[in-house]
Amino acid sequence: QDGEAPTIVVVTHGQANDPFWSVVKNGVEQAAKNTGANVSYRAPETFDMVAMSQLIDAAVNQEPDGLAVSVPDADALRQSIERAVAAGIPVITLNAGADVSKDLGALLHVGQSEYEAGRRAGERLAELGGTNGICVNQEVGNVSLDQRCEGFAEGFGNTTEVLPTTNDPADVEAKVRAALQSNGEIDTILALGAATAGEPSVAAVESLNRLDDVNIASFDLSANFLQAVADGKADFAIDQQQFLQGYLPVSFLNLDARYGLMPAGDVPSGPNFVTQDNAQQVIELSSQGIR
Amino acid sequence: MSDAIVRMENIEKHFGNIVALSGVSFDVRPGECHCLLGDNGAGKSTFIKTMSGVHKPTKGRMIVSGKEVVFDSPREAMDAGIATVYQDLAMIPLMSVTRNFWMGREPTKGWGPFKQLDMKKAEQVTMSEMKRMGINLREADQAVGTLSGGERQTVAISRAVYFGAKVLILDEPTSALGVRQTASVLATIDRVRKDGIAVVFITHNVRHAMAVGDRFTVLNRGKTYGTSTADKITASELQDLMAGGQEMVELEGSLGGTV
Amino acid sequence: MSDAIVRMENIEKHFGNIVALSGVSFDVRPGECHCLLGDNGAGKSTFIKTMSGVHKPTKGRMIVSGKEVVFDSPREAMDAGIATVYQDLAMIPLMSVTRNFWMGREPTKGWGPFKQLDMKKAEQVTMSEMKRMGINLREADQAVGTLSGGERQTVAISRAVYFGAKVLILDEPTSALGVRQTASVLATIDRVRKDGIAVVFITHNVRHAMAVGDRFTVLNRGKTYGTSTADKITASELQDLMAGGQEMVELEGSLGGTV
Amino acid sequence: MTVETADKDERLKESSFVSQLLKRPELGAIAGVVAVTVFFLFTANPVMFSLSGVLNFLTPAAQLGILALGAALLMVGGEFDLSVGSMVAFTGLVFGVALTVFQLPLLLAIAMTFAVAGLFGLVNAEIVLRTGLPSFIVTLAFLFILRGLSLVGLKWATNGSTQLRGIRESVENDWLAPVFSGRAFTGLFEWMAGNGWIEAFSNGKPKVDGIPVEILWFVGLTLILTWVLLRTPAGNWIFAAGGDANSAKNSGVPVRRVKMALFVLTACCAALVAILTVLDAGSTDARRGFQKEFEAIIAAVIGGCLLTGGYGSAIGAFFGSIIFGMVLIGLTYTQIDQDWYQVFLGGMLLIAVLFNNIIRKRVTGER
Amino acid sequence: MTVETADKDERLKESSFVSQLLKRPELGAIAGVVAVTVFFLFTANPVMFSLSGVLNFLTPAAQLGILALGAALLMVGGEFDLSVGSMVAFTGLVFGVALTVFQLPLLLAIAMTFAVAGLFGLVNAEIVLRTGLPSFIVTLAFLFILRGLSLVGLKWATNGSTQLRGIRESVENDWLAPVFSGRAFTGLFEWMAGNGWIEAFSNGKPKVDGIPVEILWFVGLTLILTWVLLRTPAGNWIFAAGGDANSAKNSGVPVRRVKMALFVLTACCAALVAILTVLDAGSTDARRGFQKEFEAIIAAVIGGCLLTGGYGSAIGAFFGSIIFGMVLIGLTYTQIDQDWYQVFLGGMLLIAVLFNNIIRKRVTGER
Ligand SMILES: Nc1ncnc2c1ncn2[C@@H]1O[C@H](COP(=O)(O)OP(=O)(O)OP(=O)(O)O)[C@@H](O)[C@H]1O
Ligand SMILES: Nc1ncnc2c1ncn2[C@@H]1O[C@H](COP(=O)(O)OP(=O)(O)OP(=O)(O)O)[C@@H](O)[C@H]1O
Ligand SMILES: [Mg+2]
Ligand SMILES: [Mg+2]
Repeated sequence: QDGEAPTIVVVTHGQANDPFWSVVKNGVEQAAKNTGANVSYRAPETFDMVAMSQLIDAAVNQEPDGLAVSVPDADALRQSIERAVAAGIPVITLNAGADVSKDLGALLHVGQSEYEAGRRAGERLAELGGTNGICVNQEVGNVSLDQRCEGFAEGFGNTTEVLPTTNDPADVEAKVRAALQSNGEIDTILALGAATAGEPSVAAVESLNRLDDVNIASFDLSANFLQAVADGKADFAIDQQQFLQGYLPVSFLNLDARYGLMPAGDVPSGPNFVTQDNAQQVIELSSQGIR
Repeated sequence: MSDAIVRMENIEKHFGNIVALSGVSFDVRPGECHCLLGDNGAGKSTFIKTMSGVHKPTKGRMIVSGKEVVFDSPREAMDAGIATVYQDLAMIPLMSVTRNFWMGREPTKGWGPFKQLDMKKAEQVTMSEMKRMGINLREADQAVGTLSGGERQTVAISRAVYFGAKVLILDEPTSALGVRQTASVLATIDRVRKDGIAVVFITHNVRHAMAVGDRFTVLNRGKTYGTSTADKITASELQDLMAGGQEMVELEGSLGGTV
Repeated sequence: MSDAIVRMENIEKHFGNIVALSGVSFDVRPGECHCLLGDNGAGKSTFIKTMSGVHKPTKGRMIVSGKEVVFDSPREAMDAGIATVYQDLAMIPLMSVTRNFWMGREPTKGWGPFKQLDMKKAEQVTMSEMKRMGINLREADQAVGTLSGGERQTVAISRAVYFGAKVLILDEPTSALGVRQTASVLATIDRVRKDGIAVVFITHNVRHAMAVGDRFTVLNRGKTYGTSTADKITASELQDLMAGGQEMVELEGSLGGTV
Repeated sequence: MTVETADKDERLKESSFVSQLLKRPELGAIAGVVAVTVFFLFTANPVMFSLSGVLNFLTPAAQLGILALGAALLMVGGEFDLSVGSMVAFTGLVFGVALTVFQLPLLLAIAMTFAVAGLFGLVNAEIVLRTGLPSFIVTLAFLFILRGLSLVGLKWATNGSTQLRGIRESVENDWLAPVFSGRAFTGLFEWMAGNGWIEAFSNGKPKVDGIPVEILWFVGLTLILTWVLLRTPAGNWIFAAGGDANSAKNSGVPVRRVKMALFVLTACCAALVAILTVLDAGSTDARRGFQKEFEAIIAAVIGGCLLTGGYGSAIGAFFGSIIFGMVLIGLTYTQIDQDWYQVFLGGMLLIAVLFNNIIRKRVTGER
Repeated sequence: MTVETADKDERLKESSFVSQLLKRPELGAIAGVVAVTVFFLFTANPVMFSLSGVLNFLTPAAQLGILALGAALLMVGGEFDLSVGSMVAFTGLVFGVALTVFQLPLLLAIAMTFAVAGLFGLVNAEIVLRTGLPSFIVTLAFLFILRGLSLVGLKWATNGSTQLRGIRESVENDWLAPVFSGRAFTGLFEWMAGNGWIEAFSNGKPKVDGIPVEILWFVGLTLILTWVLLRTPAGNWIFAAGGDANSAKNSGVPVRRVKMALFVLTACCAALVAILTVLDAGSTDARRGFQKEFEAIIAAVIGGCLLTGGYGSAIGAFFGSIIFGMVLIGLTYTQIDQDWYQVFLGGMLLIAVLFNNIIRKRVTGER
């Protein structure tokens, strides 16, 4: 390793205890280990754009050699990010914000559009024969989750409705069951988080004995949901390979700081669909927080 | 008598299914101390609360300075010159003496948006009024919670007097006090009366009543036993009236009649 | 005197920078009513709280039935037979009379994990004890908050007596009461004393003290003015002792000496 | 308090037996249950009140209810615990780790979970009792601390994931597992379905194959705690400690011990919920129990507990939780746009509490 | 209350001027600020205490603080408002809609936002005052209702999204905008940076190009509310209403009006925060202000407000918010892993409150 180890800060909008974001954070940490850079990962405690912009400001004050941010709300974060760019800090955007990345002055974007992923999932579920779908949202008002539902509605084409729930698996299970009981037409469930919404949805459908005629898919991965996919109870999981969203920006920024190397274009990290064929091999990695 | 400053006529007050007052008449004149006596639950507090605008009478008329009035709030009674020192004193223990003294009628200076408390005046007046009543405060921003019971009573009374009460109602000001403090409260009542203020003094201690009272009205279970003047009644007659008579005699017998 | 059931020797009690008691000695014998008098803040409540295990004395010895003791909690004092009816009564207004009566010493039936309150016994005993004291409860699960002051005092006293108090301490049981209720509390004290229980009766009403007291101890600002027996002192001497003498004379003069 | 007499007074009507009954704190909650039921009878798909529908909303109600019972007793005893939600996550982690990392048998894992919960309950209690700080603020600190520790612990236990799994597998053959997971009386239900007494799927399997064990725990705990509160000395002490800690202490009630026991109980209720839900789900994650502390307090308050302590009941918390569960799940059975869900939740809470209040005032003649 | 005398007594030491000063409720919070500062001086990157670092943690402190000021006054007045967090989201929506959908000029949009906030404040107050229900539970219902309405409203305003954007554009040239957004004294700062008096980035731009207006609002509001509380009749009434509403009413204090005004003030503080943050961010979404109600109450309590009412100060809430902001942002300047964040937050809260408590007891000789 030559020179002083660069300092890189990653600021995202996902809470540290969110299963999805904990994988991103693991990617960040792995990259830190591999590159030897000083990396710190920060996120507000709730989905809070105002707090996030303050965290970016705090990071910029420390004049890191690289900054990686997710951009779920370009308006809210614009000033902070532009301040970083103006201060000469190389910025990479990750996860959300593919459309505004260039505009904000970021070097590139690693990730996948939430809307796009939702649309692809919707299309796939429509292909499976679904006509009436629900989108199980465990964190109402989180914009990136809303975008997934919107994309789903677009791609699915037929009737869709959002089912708002809490973070509590028992509540999710009961609500999904209630939805299925009160509307027999529902034949498609898209859950927005594998552990919090996906697993209870499978349990609900199973308890109603309707595994055969209800298609279930979920965003993100969890070992138990993958097991359900492998067992044929659920159809597929949408994988953004978010480990890459943590790993790549850090290693790109490290290479930039050390050697001035930077890829020329955005890196699409997903979507990648995990189906019955490949679910089994992903389970182990998922239970370690890598996928 | 036409010189009564407050006259209550046939006041009734019901609380749901409880009849607290069933037709009480009463009046008080400037410069006299009219004692309202009665056992616990006789309705004394309820009666004076209707007088001071806390409760509205279910029935009955109220005439202040010759005009019939209906009070919608304690505020209105106060504005009509009826000041009350409640049994529970209406003081906030955590607040300073000065702030309690002026509570609800704070002095201000300045104008418009810059109108603010005139703390200097407030403290000065409080200190001097308290001194007039014989109490030397350590500091004007001492919390009321740190005062003794007698001192609190005195704050409450001097507050009422200062704000130009024409009628001063005292609800059992002496019940929680020691001898010395009781004496000082009674002396205060005496002083206030001599200033020409009408005093309504509620107690169930006959001796305290006899010490300062000009007239006495005894309440019993929401009814009045009538009014008599100081020269027409003795302490023991009053006592009998209040207690209801016969039972008391037995008890006193067994205890030597010293109650 | 060796027949004292409780003897307190040179008790001192400091609260931070406040010296509430500075060396008080006191004793009480079975079957007597020993009155503890004093103005507000004299230290009466503090003194009996050290006696009943609420406070630990800063200095001084405490001898119960001939043995020196140190109480770590009110519980221990209770177990030693010292029962106290506090000024604030130690009752929970929201709870029923029965539950208050048995609070801390609930009767149980059954065994092991199925041990439960013997509510039937509890209610029966409460009703009959209250009747013995001359109070007819409407129902045993009436909330204490709905009782009158005298009734509450009686509940507290009968509770103490029922649980086999050898020493009964009453802190100003009559201060908030009307004549009839005061009489009934004094009668209760009299009855209890005649049962051979030692009674410590705190008051600042000299007349109440004279009615039932055998001996009198006057506290003033944390010190004792000594003890005297009922035949050696008159009401007015006692009054003077409590009030501190000279100031009182003036006041009484101006008010006609009826306080 | 001014002394007001209520002798046997000619000025007072006798109170009837019915109005006696109606004075109980849980009355309002029962009225609330009725009101909510009527509302959903008119607006919701009738399937909501079928056997399977009822069990469906009772399950979350039971999980919340176990927490609400602890919260209710603690509130009667004059304290709050805002850390129960985080405690669910933390004890869930402890339980999962005991099973999967330490490979303990279920019995020991459960014992360990309760021990840890009890320990934190004691810590809460010690700080509150020692310092005299309001429990509101002390337990709020533990809300954050325990939530944070759950995350750290999970990552440590799983090498980086926030979900700990494989729990169901590790208890698969444990004799104790059926007590804490799955459904009870499955044989009975199958038999009833066979006879056509309860709904069944077209293939003859019963739509409901048993009663979820959490409901039984919930009912059992309600009965026990009601009994404790009303029929044991400890219950008397709880009311006394919450009504007036000082008076209670002076009367010989061991207030310190009572409050400690209540904090421990509340923490153990959280641990029980953790065990039940973790076994049910087969996994645990860092967000379990999020905001459950408030739901528990709401349920207890709907159930008639006073925020100021000294008054309330376990049975009230029982019905309060059921109201909460019905509102939470019930809206899904209606045609109401789901975006309105929080508006309705808040509105129904408000109506339930107002209704509760009106009924109580009517009946007790309170002013 | 038993009557305890405290005459000019030979048994009592005179209290010194210093101990008088130290009796102020905000003392503990100031001590807390010192303690937290010392902690970060040792553990955090020194950049935290540079001009830019300080402004950086003061910005969230200011946003929280404006809420905490309202919460503190309301607590002094004896009530709670748990709906402020949701109120931030809801008024943010109203403001955004006024600007982007109705295309109102900024002045009217602000007026409308405050009007709506005031209206909901009045509704809260009316329900609390009419029914006598604890404000805790009434405003908890509004926590849900307003959060739900924000979601519904956002979807309506944006045709289905939960994020409303384009707000900055719509006020771009409004004369009033600089009062509510951006930074003040920018010219001054550029000039200072040019002279090398304040830090600049390596490329010469000043690290700080002005003071964020929310900090000015925060300081201004603190001063005004401190003045109101201590120097006006209204302040006296607030203490009185919170200390003992009944006594205050009997003394002629318009308790009803005071409490209504306080609820309206709290709601308007939320509206102000909404306006400031929405203009700053240029967008609003359904989760704005999430859980801010608790942070505001914590800040007020750290600042010395009693949960029981009648005691507290605005300046205490000021320092309480600064402690909160320092902990919130400070941890990111340290090497502490983000996963531990909540543990530290809870721990520091606990320490701040304990410290606060100890100091107060020491100084006042309270037992
Ligand atoms: N707000 C109320 N609601 C219902 N009943 C009430 C109310 N206020 C007083 N009462 C009842 O009215 C009766 C008279 O009470 P009041 O307080 O006037 O008695 P009092 O003569 O002042 O007694 P004391 O000497 O104890 O102060 C009592 O039976 C009391 O319970
Ligand atoms: N816990 C305490 N901490 C500090 N000071 C106390 C405490 N308890 C009592 N005091 C003080 O000790 C002194 C004696 O109080 P105490 O309550 O014993 O008086 P008392 O004789 O019972 O008066 P009263 O007739 O008003 O009941 C008073 O100055 C009081 O302020
Ligand atoms: Mg009265
Ligand atoms: Mg005393």
